[in-house]
Amino acid sequence: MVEQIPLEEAVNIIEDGMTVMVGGFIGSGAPDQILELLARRGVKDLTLIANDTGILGDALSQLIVNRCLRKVIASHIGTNPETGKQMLAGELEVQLVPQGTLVEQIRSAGAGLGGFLTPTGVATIVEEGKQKISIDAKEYLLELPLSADIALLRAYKADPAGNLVYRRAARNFNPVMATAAKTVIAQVETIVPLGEIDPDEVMTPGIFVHYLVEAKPKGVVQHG
Amino acid sequence: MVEQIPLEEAVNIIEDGMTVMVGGFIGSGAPDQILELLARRGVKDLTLIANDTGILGDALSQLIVNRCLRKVIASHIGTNPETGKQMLAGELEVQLVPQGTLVEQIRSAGAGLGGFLTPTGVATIVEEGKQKISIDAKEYLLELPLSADIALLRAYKADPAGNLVYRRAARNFNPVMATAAKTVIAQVETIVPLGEIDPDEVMTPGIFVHYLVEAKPKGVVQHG
Amino acid sequence: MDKAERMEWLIHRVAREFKTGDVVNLGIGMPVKVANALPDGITIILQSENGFLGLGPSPQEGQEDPDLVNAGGKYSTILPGGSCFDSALSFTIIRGGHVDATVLGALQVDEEGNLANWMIPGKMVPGMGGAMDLVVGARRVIVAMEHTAKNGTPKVLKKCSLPLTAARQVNLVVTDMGVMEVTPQGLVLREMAPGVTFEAIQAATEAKLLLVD
Amino acid sequence: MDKAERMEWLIHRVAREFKTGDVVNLGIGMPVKVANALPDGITIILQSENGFLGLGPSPQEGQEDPDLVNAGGKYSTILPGGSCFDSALSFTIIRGGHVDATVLGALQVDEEGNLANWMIPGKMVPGMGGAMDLVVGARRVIVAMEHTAKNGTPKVLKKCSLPLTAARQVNLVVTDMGVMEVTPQGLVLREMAPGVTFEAIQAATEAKLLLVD
Repeated sequence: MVEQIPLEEAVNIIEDGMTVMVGGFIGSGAPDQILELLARRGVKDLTLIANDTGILGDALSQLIVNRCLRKVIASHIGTNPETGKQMLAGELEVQLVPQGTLVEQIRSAGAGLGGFLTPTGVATIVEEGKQKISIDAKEYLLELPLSADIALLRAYKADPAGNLVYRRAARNFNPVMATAAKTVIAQVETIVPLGEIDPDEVMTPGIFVHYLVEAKPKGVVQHG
Repeated sequence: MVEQIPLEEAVNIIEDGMTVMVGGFIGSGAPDQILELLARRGVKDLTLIANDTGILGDALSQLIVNRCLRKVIASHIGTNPETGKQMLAGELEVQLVPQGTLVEQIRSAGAGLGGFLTPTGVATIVEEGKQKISIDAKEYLLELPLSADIALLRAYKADPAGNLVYRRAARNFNPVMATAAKTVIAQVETIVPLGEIDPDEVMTPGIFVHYLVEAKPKGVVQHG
Repeated sequence: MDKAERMEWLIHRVAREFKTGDVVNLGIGMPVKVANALPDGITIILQSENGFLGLGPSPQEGQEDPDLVNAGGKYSTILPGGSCFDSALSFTIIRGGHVDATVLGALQVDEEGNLANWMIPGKMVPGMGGAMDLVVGARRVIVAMEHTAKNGTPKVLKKCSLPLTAARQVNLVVTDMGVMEVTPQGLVLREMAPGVTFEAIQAATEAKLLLVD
Repeated sequence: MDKAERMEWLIHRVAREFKTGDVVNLGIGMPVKVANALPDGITIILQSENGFLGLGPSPQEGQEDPDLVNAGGKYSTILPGGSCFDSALSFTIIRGGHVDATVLGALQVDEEGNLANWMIPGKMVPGMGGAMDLVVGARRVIVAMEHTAKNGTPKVLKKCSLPLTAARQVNLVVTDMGVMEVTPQGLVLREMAPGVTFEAIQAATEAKLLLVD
């Protein structure tokens, strides 16, 4: 069942020590209002699963700057130098994962699979500690599912059933993360009446979503 | 590059002995005009990969009735008794696969994965001959990718770039099969001008599609 | 009660297993009738494994949409708030634990929660369709069936003899004679249909039925 | 030619590797400039790994769409016929062999086709992003880079010393000095930038450059 809640209440659902997936790609499609308030409130020891750690100055980056995290699992941290700084200083654990592997690990958890075989990372340091399996003389890494306590998403519009529609490149990791967390909270720009979203237009079915927060994004911080 | 071709030309692309994926679910979303002409032309020794073998009397079922197939890989053949009859008589090889495993095997091929671990089929005859892998004390079957020479799809509308939009439950296996065949042929009800399909509305990006055939479906045959 | 009344009882009994908001997949045939027997005030979300949520009632004649059939291939409708998707997402929903309950028929079910409902070797081999994924993935697996086969032989067994659909996944067995829960101790009889005695249901059951609180 | 002219040569040289309809993913930085250097009459489809096909030029000021940035986080546009999708489909496209070519920069590349472009241990660890998937999945992998490092040391090596992005996946190396193809025999020099001699390019290269027809 989907509940519409205010921003403050959404942020209070996230507890110290939780594993949190955050949708978005270098800020695009990230639930910025939730992230900003979360960083301001000063949550602690989160494990973050996200494509990246944002751009210094944007909402996601503040979680790193405010030292809310214990661990980061991401494909890229180059757009937020603070992450690399804390990592090299031994203050933050960072696990770098190929982007295609990361999204597939999340999908695997959401889809009830035990893992998958990917050629990505073979003969690189990514293969360390992983089982290698050969199929038809080609080597693959066995990658395992990745789930979370919370998924924080951003969508363009929603209906009271929790159905989500994303816009353009803001979709990225959001629909996959919606499937792989115990509790799914979506920041949406607008909530339209039931029946206004055509069934074929839905990108995340409402059954995946637990809480909707109506809040406009503040916009994208440009990198570089 | 996408080419718009007449029905007859599309059917001629399919050669005896090929492996052909066919979208649709008990006829819904099946490329009926292509299938009907293909069965009429009398192609031979195909391996069919599809959810089912249609309903006796519909387009897909005619491939079985006309003995165009050497082998069927499907999740369900109960709606076309002719398939079971030929199977029990030893005239047609039938491999039954759980529906979720079937679609995931096709996706695996399309996504460049070497396979995946599923709990489905463990402790059943589906596990015969398959590698079992335990992750966190839970058993999974390693299922391998499934690709084809040809995918025959049906979509509601397309644009000249080959972008496809499906309607309602006619989507089913179509978008996944679009990713997993060397040559993808889509029967579409209508081709609209470039730019008329919004990028967010696209369900199968045009890069997956090789040939478009504009032809209205004849409608669904009801089962039972 | 006559046979028809007992089947009605069965369907209504299964329908009482849900709470509002539950995502439910109903198998073809008798299980699908459960949707019309929900208690007042209970609204569930029906999933159709061919690719949509919000399965509604059959359309009125002349209102059929050829692109909207259910997993049994019958014309269907979709309710406001429903959504359509491809088979990959449909089985993400099913296998990923996002379906709260599935109701299926059975050829055999046993006291360990094993289920056989997809083939009789050399005779009936329709295929498993989505059943194996549903039984493995749904949070609760409810078997709804006639208590015995047409010839009167038990279908609730100590051990299934037909090829399994899945092992140890069934949670509840509801028949026209009663309601049995699969527990680590075995099959616990939770309820009997009106007029059915313990002796009668036990006599029609190969497995030992336990009576505990 | 001065340095700027040689870089221009490089970019135009890479741009000649495509035919109309090719699906191409261009890495951040210099590779992305290839899109503006295509020969007349050649149209390619650019893929952006954050989730769309049909990447267009940068938007005019005031026309930026906050929901439309490229994989480098820059405002972008989408051309007619373009499509948007999630990261799972984006990497189905990339890893599944549906990208005809990818152009990436490199820290090091070697005569076996090994590539290192994502980290310098203890110093620069931005992460691999989508590069490992692109290099494994694209049908052709083209490295586009300056021939030597800023301090003049070779980047085209016998064997990469930095952590690899992928093993044996590079097909073509295009630098401001020339074009080298990775073959089972080693690096075959296919072309030299105007004014570059074989002696000059070999001197700037650790790997042995082969001259065959």
